[in-house]
Amino acid sequence: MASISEHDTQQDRQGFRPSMLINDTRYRGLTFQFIALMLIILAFAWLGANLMSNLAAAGLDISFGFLDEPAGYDIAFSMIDYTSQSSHLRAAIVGVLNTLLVAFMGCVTATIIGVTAGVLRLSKNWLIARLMSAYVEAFRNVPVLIWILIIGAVVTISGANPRAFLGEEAESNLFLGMFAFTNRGLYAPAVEIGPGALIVLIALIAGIAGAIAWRWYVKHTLFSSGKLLPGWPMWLILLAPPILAYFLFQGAIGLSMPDTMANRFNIQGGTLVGKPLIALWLALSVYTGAFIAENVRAGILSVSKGQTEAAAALGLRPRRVMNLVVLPQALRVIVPPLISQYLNLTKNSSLAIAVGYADITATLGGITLNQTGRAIECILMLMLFYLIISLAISGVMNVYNSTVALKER
Amino acid sequence: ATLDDVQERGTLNCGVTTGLVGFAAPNASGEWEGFDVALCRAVAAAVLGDPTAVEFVPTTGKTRFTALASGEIDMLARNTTWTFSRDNDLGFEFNGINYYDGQGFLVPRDLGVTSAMDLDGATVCVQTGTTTELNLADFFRKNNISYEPVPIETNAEAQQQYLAGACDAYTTDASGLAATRATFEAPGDHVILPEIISKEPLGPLVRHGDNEWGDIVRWTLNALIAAEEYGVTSANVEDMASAAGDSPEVNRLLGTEGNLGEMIGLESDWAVNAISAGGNYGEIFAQNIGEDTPIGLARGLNAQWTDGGLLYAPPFR
Amino acid sequence: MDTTNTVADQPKVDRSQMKVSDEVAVRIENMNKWFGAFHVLRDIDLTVYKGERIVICGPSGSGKSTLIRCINALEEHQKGVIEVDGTRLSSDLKQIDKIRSEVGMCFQHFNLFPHLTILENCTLAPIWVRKTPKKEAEEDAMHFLTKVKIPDQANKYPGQLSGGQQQRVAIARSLCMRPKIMLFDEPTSALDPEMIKEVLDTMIELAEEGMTMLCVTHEMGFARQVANRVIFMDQGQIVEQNEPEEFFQNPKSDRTKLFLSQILGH
Amino acid sequence: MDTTNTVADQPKVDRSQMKVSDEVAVRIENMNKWFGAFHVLRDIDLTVYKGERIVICGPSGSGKSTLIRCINALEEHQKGVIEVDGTRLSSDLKQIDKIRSEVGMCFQHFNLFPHLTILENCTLAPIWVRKTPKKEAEEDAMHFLTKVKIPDQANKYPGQLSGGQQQRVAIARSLCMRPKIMLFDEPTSALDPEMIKEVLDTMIELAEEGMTMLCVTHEMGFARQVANRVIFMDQGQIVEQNEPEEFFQNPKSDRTKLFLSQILGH
Amino acid sequence: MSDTHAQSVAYVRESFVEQQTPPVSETGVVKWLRENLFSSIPYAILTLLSLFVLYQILSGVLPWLLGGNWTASSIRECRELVEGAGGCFAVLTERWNQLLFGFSYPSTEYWRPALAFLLLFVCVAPVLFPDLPSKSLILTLLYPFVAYWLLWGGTIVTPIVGLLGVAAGYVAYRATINRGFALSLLAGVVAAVIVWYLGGFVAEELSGVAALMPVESRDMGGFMLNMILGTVCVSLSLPFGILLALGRQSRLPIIKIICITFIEFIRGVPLITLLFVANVVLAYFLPPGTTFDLILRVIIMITMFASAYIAEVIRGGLAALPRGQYEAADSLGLDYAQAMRLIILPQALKISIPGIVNVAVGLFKDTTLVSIISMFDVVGMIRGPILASTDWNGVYWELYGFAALLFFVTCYGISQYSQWLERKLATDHR
Ligand SMILES: Nc1ncnc2c1ncn2[C@@H]1O[C@H](COP(=O)(O)OP(=O)(O)OP(=O)(O)O)[C@@H](O)[C@H]1O
Ligand SMILES: Nc1ncnc2c1ncn2[C@@H]1O[C@H](COP(=O)(O)OP(=O)(O)OP(=O)(O)O)[C@@H](O)[C@H]1O
Ligand SMILES: [Mg+2]
Ligand SMILES: [Mg+2]
Repeated sequence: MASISEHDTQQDRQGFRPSMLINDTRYRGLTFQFIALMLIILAFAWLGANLMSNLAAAGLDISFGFLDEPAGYDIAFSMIDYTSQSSHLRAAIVGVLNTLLVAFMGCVTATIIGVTAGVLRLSKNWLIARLMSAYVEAFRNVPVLIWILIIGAVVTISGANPRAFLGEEAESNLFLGMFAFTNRGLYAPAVEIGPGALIVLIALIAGIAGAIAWRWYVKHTLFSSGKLLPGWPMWLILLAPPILAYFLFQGAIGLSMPDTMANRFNIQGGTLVGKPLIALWLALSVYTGAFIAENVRAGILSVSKGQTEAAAALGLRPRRVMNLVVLPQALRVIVPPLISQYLNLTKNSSLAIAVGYADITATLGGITLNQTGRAIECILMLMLFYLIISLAISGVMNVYNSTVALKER
Repeated sequence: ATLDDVQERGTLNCGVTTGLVGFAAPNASGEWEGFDVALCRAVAAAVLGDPTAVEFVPTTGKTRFTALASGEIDMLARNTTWTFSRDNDLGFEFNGINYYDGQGFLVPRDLGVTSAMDLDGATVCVQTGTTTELNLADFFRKNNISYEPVPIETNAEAQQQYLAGACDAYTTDASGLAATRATFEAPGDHVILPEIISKEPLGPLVRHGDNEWGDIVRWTLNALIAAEEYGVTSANVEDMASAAGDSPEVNRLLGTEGNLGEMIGLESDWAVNAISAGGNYGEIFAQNIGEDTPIGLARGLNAQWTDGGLLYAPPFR
Repeated sequence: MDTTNTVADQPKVDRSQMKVSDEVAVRIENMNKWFGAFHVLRDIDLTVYKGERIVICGPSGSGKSTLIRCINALEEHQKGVIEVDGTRLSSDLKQIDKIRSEVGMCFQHFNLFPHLTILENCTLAPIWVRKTPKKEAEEDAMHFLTKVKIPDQANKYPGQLSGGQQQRVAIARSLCMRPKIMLFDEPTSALDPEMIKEVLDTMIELAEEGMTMLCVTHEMGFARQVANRVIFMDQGQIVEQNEPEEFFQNPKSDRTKLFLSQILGH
Repeated sequence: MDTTNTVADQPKVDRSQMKVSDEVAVRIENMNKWFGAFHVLRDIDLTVYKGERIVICGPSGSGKSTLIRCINALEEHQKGVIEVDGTRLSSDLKQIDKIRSEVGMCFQHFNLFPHLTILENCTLAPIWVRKTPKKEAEEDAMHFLTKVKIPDQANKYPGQLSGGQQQRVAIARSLCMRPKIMLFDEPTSALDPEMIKEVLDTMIELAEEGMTMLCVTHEMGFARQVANRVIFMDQGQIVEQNEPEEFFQNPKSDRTKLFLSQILGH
Repeated sequence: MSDTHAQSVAYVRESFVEQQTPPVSETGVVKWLRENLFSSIPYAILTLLSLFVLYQILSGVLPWLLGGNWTASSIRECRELVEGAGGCFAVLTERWNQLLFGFSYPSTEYWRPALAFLLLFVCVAPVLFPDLPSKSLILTLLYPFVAYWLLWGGTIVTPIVGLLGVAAGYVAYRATINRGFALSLLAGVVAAVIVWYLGGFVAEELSGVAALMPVESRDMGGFMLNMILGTVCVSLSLPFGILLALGRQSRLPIIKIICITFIEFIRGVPLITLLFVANVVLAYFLPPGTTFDLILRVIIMITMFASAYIAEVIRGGLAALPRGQYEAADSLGLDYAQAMRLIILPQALKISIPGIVNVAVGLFKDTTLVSIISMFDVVGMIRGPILASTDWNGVYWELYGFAALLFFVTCYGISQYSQWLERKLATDHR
């Protein structure tokens, strides 16, 4: 159908008639759009007017001044300095960081779980395939909130009480003298940076760089001289330098062990990965993992049998077929839904408060909202935050999609 | 005005908590009961003459204020602490205090803790969205000791965490602690620490700007308190209201003398209805949270001023 | 549609150039294959000599594709012997590898790798299977791409090429592995008429160079012109085989007659 | 591919029956069209008289489809005049509607509506556009379905028909709107060879009845037999037009010659 | 010809080989085990490992399940009876009605939601199974009215008036359809509204006719609430989703932008924030004095949420249709509304059904989030009244397990159906 044209020169010499507003393809669209715009503006005006009169009636106003006031509450887990005297804004930032942290960790593990389960679900091993199907179906068909609650409870009962580790005659000892898994979270040594730390760090980076270089070199020799070198030296190159450096520069990186003597309630010192974080992280990972497993499976199945056959007919071995032909193609199918699963995971992390994790919904949209009563402001900011995240993620997705899009005629 | 709305509607919309045994919770057959619920019923009885004409609207810490501000509920009777900012900044009107509370700590007995000062380094479960969180932060800051807060949404989950040992102590209003402990398998294994770290005057509240309605709620509460003081109970209120007695104060209260009811726009027997709905303050207390109930709260601060408590109803004249 | 005209217009292919040796390239003996309970290939006996150009035809579902896929071990046969260039096909991976690197295959739907450029498609197997250095593999690939007349498309992606071009790339890709035998499974049936010719031309050229070819096709013009044997299959069996002239002019079996009348007649 | 044989086998079409009147059916004057910055159609001038059968041919991408889609207002042209049966194409919806109800169109891929039965396909437009009562529309549809020789398929769904049958249904569907002009865009090119004939036959019949037809096709047999004018397009322009005999035997332009050699030659 | 091998040429088969049975090589259990469980050493290890995990899980869960108690009246009594081994499933028996219907639905009326639930299956079937005669779609059309009457009670006149309104609207629409789509749509809406308006009085007059005990929305609870929210919101979101999808495909930039903004906004925020809006701020945006039900506000928000997702699914369906369908419709002279209604949407919707079902499943699961805004759906019942009660305080696994099972059965059923449908559509796309 025709639309408004730019080149039009001679079609319309006759004058304008009102009926053309509906009958003429050039004006029809404008008419409809105008009506739609008016309706939208009216709707917003109506909502706005209601808001104003309601606020006026209740003697309230919209202001973000409360963000500067001291929050007054403590947050158990924060990645930046925070005390109850910090402002509501800072509390919100703590929440943002916590959301991002759990979302990031969740995405990483969910991917690992999902890819493993998805691949295993296609395996020829009947039992494994069935188990993986059971896992996928169980998690996909039960609400995430119930899973978060159940997994929160599981984590709570499966850890020991930290008191069991405390005192002179403790009932349990730290695992390797360093780790304790309790119902309050995982106690682990904290890293303390000593004088030689930089060197160890450099060695670590060198190891990584070396490993990458080895992979490149393997490929290069294959391409240049047709010799295929083994892959295992990569691990040697990766691990040797940092380990050597660590032992050569004793005390470069110290570990501060969890202390079981300091206090009658809790293990002190070290780092504590809190139970709420663990529970939420776990719940989101396995839940989203089930969805990712389906995506992975669909992605692999989407590569047509013809591709595998063609590769096999060329003499490629099954593993090479997987790496060179199937995976690169499957990834194009897998990645877009994978990214929207990441988005879902991030959005689902807003249920954090169900296990007591202080994410943005719990701080800004929960405690701050309660304490200040600034519902409109808080929820507006909350939505804005999630909106920004999701726009950012879908931006990344669009970029990815356009870079990997198969070239077509 | 709210009064007209309520009368026209024929029911009172009363905001309560989503479930705190003893204060407001649906029982096994689905009826709401509890200390706060009784106040709602009393107001309904006073206004509509029917204590069952109440629609209970469960609210969370988050939603209670909006529900009230937007007119979804006519009054909020949900152990809400009367604070300066709520009264002024949020634009509400507190209509008195039906329970004088304070925040306390519940700890397992075998922990050997006897004072809140001993809780340095402890993990503390706290229900989010209440003043408790703020008091807790203030208390530890003031005493310069550290703690780990575990924010929890519902009382039931807090209890689960506490019992599973995920936190060393559970803090909320002392009344709530008692109510919670009452549901434990072995309540004796847990102690409520002596420190009360805050003042928590709990009371009903209504929207700013409708003083007539506010007065009705305020004076219904006062009527219940006064009734206890004057010995009017649900058992004898009918008798006493049938004819004017010797106490002019009681007569005015029960409408056999004067026109107090008219002054607040209600029938003259408004207080009679309110009292017969669930009894006077003492009866309500005893029935829902008193020492003979599983909650087992002593009157303490909530005794009549004549008994050394803080309850002091202004005169009915 | 009749395509005899198509080829007739061309300068005659010089058949004398295409020599057939006495060495056996493929030997199939009493081969049987089942899909589940379905007996697809029944008692197949077939010997292909080096340099032969064999066209296989037959109604749909008669097992033509399955037969040539068995030769390449893309399908497993359950009974009988398949020997390619002296190597007997068994479940031994090494032997399968050996056979696959000697047998090239072109599919109906080309099956180019859409994520790789034309050049990469052609060099992938030489590099990873033959371990040819990349440079060499690329030169080689360009050689064969030139041969199929699309050297200038080397850096495009398959999706950017027409069907005929894609099929020619597929042929070049197989040739890069220097196969001794080429299998074609209806290489032109997914193509538009204009493109059929360019692919057939490429195949004719290949035949002229003496490549041993087994080709499932319904292009009877091609069969007449290039094949030295036409095999007719029906219901999993080889029903008739003969030189093309004889096959087309004097089909012996009734089924063959019926089939030929259908395919040439309309 | 050459299909002269196909039609040659038929009894000769009686051309004398097909009369061309003096009335103008379609008038295109100095028409230009751009896709973005790409100039697809350049200064097209074409007058079609009632009863004419015009075949348009030309290399792929030369703008044949675009030209006939412009006539039907499926594409908008940016310059020049298109007049169908006296109605000038403008952006006025009423006029577009009028023209579309007078012009029938058949596509390469039939574009039948797969969720409707054959009969429903045919009655849809008469009922909703022409507001014909359903009963009448169905009788009408059966009439045309009989004409294209598939009345017995009326209650099947398009997916259950062969390609040739589908294309004939598509023709019948257009006819149900009693168009004055029929446009065909490569009606046979998506069909298997066996089915081309049945569709061409239908079209020939239509031509014999005096329908004005514009047909993009590469079926040169059809062009020779039916068309009274053949138009050759290249790069968005009409390069040559002539009577079929002349056009095929004495092409004037070099491009035409080249094209004809390609299309008839292989 | 010299270049052929005489001996190999000119072969004609005389006797044809019949179908033979496959060689009886290795069939049976041993072969199955070897192929499916122990085909290689890593696989064998994996098999053993998963057997071990399976054993661990079963040995933990089975005694708990089998040794459970179903009759005790409180957790204390139950704990004594099971002695630590089994689960306290007694909570399910005792609170069964509350879990399913919430705590304030009148207990004498439980048959109503149960019946509505059963009818749901009967009446949705015509939509779900394309093979059923299309006449049975009438059942589906009637269902909302019947279900409304059953669940909310009141006089039957109300739903009948509703139905009459729809019927009147349809008649008016059909009668004027020749005047153009927009006009006839308007006529339909006007007719429906008139009937509803007049019917309102009638319904008030006849409020006693065939009246069921009226039940307030806020008394809906338990799993019933999840079902209500799920079905109502999905059905409502379909038309909105279609409009949004069409809007998003539109060539009119402003309409397109409006639709994209709406869709992307809704999809960008978690449902829980929308529920907060329903619960906490929506009231500020409505005219002073309108207090509408929380459940209604929640339905509005969830419907908005679902429409955005359904719009995306339908957009996929629209995009999957070949352009030829649009062009064929255009060239036959159908206008936009006709082309959409008669040609495009029927096909696009059919393609989209599996996607829509997926959205529906997701949405149904998400209805549990209403528990966070103090509504007593099944999770809300558990987290609120049941766990808070003195009797059952501390029974987590049994309750959450039960809720999980409820959802699993429903959602798994639906998703199996959608897979079945997907396969069916894949094979018989005619
Ligand atoms: N993987 C498979 N599993 C089961 N049956 C199969 C499989 N592949 C093919 N078949 C069946 O085997 C028979 C022969 O198939 P094949 O593809 O070899 O036929 P064809 O002669 O190549 O036919 P066409 O000309 O259609 O390609 C057919 O009936 C087919 O349905
Ligand atoms: N919608 C479109 N947008 C942009 N370019 C287009 C569009 N449709 C067609 N074109 C271009 O316009 C030119 C003419 O296309 P058209 O389809 O008319 O060619 P044709 O002569 O019908 O070719 P064919 O024989 O392949 O059908 C081509 O270069 C094509 O790429
Ligand atoms: Mg085949
Ligand atoms: Mg074209």
